[in-house]
Amino acid sequence: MTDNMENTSPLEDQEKIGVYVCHCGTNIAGVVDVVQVAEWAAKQLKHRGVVIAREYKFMCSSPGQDLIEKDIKELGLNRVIVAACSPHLHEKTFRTACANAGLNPYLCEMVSIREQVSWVHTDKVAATEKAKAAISGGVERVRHHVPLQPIVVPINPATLVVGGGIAGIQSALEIADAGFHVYLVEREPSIGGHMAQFDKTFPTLDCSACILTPKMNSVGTHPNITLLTWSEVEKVDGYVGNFTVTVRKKARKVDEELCTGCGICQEKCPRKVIDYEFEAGLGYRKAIYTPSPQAVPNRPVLDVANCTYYEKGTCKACEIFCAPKAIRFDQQDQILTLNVGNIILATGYELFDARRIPNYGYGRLPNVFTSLEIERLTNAAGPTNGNVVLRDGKTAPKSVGIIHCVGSRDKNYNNYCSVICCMQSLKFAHLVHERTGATVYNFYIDIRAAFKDYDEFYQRVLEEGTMFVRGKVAEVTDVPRTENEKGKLIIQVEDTLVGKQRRIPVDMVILSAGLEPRKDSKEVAKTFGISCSVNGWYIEKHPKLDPIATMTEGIFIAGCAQGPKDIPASVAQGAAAAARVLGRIEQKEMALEPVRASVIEEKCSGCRICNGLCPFNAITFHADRMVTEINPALCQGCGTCVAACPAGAITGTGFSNDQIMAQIEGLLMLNIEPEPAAV
Amino acid sequence: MTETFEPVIIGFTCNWCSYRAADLAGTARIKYPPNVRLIRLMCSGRLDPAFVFKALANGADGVMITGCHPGECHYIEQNYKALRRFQLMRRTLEGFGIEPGRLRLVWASAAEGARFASEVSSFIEEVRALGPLHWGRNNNIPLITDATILQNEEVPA
Amino acid sequence: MTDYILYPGCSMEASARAYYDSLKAISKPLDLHLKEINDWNCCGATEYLGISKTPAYALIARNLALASNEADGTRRVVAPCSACYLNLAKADYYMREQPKFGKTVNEALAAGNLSYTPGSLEIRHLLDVIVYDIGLDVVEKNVIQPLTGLRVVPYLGCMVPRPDYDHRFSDHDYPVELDLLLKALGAEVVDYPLKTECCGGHMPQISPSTAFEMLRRLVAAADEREADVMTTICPMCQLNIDGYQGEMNQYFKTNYHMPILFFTQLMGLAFGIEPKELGFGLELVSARNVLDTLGVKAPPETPPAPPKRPRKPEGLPMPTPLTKAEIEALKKEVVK
Amino acid sequence: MTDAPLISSAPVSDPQPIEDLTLLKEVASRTAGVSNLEMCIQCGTCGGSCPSAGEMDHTPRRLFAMLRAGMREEALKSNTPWICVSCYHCIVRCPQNIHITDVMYTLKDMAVEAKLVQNSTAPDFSQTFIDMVEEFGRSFEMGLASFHYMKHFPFRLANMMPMGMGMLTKKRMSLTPTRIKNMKQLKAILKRAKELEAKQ
Repeated sequence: MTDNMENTSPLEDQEKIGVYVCHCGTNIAGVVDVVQVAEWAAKQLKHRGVVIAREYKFMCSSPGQDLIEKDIKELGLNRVIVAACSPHLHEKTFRTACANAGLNPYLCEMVSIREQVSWVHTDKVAATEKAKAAISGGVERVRHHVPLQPIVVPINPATLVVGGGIAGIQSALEIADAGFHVYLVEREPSIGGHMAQFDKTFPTLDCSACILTPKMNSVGTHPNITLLTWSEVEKVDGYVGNFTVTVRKKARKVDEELCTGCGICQEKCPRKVIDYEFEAGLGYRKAIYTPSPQAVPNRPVLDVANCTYYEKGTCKACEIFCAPKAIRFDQQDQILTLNVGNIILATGYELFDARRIPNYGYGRLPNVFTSLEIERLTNAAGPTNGNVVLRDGKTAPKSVGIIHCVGSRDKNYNNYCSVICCMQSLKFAHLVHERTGATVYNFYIDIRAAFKDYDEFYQRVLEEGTMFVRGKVAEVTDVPRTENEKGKLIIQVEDTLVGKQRRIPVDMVILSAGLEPRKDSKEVAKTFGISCSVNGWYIEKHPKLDPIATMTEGIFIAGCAQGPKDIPASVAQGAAAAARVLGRIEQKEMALEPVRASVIEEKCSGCRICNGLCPFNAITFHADRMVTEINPALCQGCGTCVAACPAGAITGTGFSNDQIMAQIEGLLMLNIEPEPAAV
Repeated sequence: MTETFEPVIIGFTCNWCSYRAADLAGTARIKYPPNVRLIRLMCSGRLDPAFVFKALANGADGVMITGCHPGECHYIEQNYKALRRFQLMRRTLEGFGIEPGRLRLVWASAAEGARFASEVSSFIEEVRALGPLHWGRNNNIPLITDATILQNEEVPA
Repeated sequence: MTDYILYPGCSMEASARAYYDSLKAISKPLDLHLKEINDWNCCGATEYLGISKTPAYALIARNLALASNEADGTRRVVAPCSACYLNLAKADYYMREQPKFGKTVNEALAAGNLSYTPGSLEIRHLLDVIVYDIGLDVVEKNVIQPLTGLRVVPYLGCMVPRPDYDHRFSDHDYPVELDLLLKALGAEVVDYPLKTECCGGHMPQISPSTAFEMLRRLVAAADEREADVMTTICPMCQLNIDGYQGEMNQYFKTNYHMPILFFTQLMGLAFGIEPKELGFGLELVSARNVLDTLGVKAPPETPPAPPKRPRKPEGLPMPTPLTKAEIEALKKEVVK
Repeated sequence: MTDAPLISSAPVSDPQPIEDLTLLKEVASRTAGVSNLEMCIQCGTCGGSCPSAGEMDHTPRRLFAMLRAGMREEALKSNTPWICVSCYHCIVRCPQNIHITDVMYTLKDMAVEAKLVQNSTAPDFSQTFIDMVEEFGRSFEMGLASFHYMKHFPFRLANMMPMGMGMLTKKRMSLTPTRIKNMKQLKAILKRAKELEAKQ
């Protein structure tokens, strides 16, 4: 049994442990009797090596850190326990403090008595007891800590940006302008995302295309950007600094080098297809097409599913008329492998499918439109050249009802607020009134016009004489009850400020549909090894202090993929993500947690039980020596093999068997006399 | 016996999901009983069955294993291994004549603070109902710090 | 298997006799075996719930208890009456949702040496059973005299599609089940937006003006769509639209004549069963026109398609409506 | 010099609205299932969906606000629950999954108990219906109808005649009630149920 001691290399001299209990103002001290805890630790854990136990208002403050550093120097501490908040917040802080005092940072262990004790318990006595147990567990664990050196990995200066919406574009440009290479992967034939479909942007009403197109072009022409449109990421291997990414470049059926983007193929293609992607189903495109005249790259894509040639084997109109002979019917998908150091995910959102709310009549009542359809209707480059008309394609509406919160703030659909709908609806109110002079009604639960110049815009729309009815619309129907309702769409709603049900006849209804995560966000998250919230939005590292990084080193998120947000916020987050990546690149290398598994060869029986367990292929078996070896570069430190090894031949640094066994005993207070009244 | 029996629960959490769920429960000030004491692992796959038996043998009345939802494991698929071991351990416990109900496996993503809290509470009540496990303490296993880990013998290979 | 425990409900023996007769008549060809609960009692309709909670649910639960005692082979209970169906389903659901409440109800049942385990029975409505258990294919096979050229309004009323605790129907507002069934019978189904609007329930007894207005909306919309007949799955709806249509006409000085039949009666007709067996003639607003329409042995020319909205080529394209499968898929996504 | 009182002593219907949720919680606890009543965000989906909202003195939404404000008397006086037709539109559309229809049942119950019902037509109808059921175990439409109309709509009888006769001649309404066999059992169950209800 003694050979287990080989798992650890205890310091030559006796452990000298310092215990530091944080008040965190009243956050902890309000529930846990920190003074008592500290005294208890000093007394009861003395025989376990605790030489000093202090409590202090804010351990994370510099005076707090000074306390620890001073004790390390003066009392020669060789182990430190900090009982405070979650290690996910301040582990780094205190490890650095120890390092400053010349102690190996990995000899410092944090015990969470805030998130796991004071914030979740009310019974002060019980909470104090639990805090003691936690500290006792930490003390026993830290006794088995060994000095470790962080694993230093080089950072590949190239970066992958996934998603060519405004957030992704911003990230890509920031990094490329700084002089580093960027691969921008976009699923659609062109970059631009949703913003490219909009007409005006709130609250300034400047033209979306006018401000976006220049950015799109500089992405297309930037020497440091490799633009991969009509492409999707299939696989991500490796780790921060050194990712290997597999990308499928879907067959465009067009030779991008030869093609000049003259557009003759689209002109000549005889096949008209409803354009659900760019025109939101309101307009038509050809079987070979570029989403819009501003498309970047200005190279068409052949829609095989709708192409006459692929159906009947004849036509080839595009090929015949293509001067540079760029059409390639035999072109196949390409698989590319990219090596990058960091990844920014900006995969955006999808619009809530309004057909899911039958009582709003979308898909059944012709003159019910979605917000995206209206964006196209109001857009000068849209199917109606900016004329706001009914489904018949000519009649201008005299009265329009805009319904807020469609599919948002509703437990039957999405329980969250989609953030942009209020402002978007106000924008529509203005545009529709401006274009048609129609009477516009807004049906809202709350007007959420936060942020710079937004409420001023609300004021402006009020001035324009827009009607506001506070109430979530119950139903939109075409069944009249009175003469003046005949031939109209009737919006039935409770005007909650009047306290009466109203039926308001209008010509056109606009559904301000909410934002949803991409249908495949969960799979994408899995591909990149990050996690999604219950709703499907990517989870940031910290909701307030780090809304850009993820729990996976080297993977950052930007734009609506992280949660609904408007254009300014998306741009800001895109730029922020870029800044984070640039910081990494400038460091050239970064230190990783030295949590890795390794095999003690003389104990390995060569049973190979562990061999099949590693999803990162870090485990190899040497038939010649009949032993297994673990490649520290590939090992991610999950510890599954450690747990599986029947010979106990695999050890995991930072989470070794005896560290955890000791912590169990500590938590159960086996190390304390007299025994606690647990049982 | 005390009039109300307060069980001691050892909980193993995954650094990437359930530990953060516990953090979230804290940040959101969601209350649950103080009977559970948590240990952080990098992954539920790290859970060595020896840990569970050790805990139960040393005075814990129940053990809770938590990890990422199937398909959401930070290490791709290691939580499935935890699932397999969990079933194995339940059977082994039964063999020892211990209610398998003293061991619970919970999937909790980093976003599920509330779920984490409610699972803890309900598990505590279940164990409370089962009553104390007179297994620990009376068999005085020496501290491992005295250089004795029994894990190698205990692990069901 | 098509064995069910039947909870008919009071009206089936009185005001909705036509429903019961026609149900019996069609269950033979559909090979539908119904075993009536012995000594069942009234479900309390919508009245008892508003008077006193526990007794109301105890009243309902007695039927559930009796049913599960008699249940041999099948645990499926079918109720043709909407109110009965909802009350049974509701009692079962709330006893499940709130175990404490379930216990209270069982304490009451114990006084009659009865008890019921929530969730142990499957509460179904007749329409649901015919469409999803027996299947439209079987229905179609039995059609001898298709209802060609008959413009029928599918009218479900409230309590079957809503709240629909166990999500048995395709939607709360626009369920497709009855439409599909009528199509299977060869009828020309009217697109009727009010198919799940309220008929007024007990309002004719409480506030006639309210009731008449609600009836008017329904009848007017049906009339406007040139329907020959309305068809319903609920005795209360039938009673209100049939029984009070005269009074409503007097109230509004209108002159509507909109017969309403139970869907089982139309099924029977299509199955070639004698109208008499199906309780024809029991309605107060005569449905003779229905028989006349079908009596005419016109050559089976394709019936005029129901008025579709003209899609003008120069107009903007419409979004395609969701298919039933899509709706189901989306429903699954919804986080309840 | 006049000694007329300076302050009028007109009674106030609800002196001080209680700011805690006593009333709301009472209603919730007396409602079958989990009512979610405290989750109301006052969006008005219920009032908008209601087919009979026109006749209501308060929309359901406003009624819930009154419950929150502790305005017991005014809330229980409201005709809203009695106008509710149990169409369940509000329940399935409510973004907060509030069991509105069942709350309405609870409010009827409480109103009767507190003797605050303004128009007795509805409660009488329910009561008559229930009396029949408690007497025979089945509803008795003929008895119910004649009794109820005599009492509340004597003048409608003329208009009703054709229907009534029709129903009778077509045997859609029987002149004699049906009675279930085991009335003893049902009565016992209901007796126990009422005791249990009283205890709550």
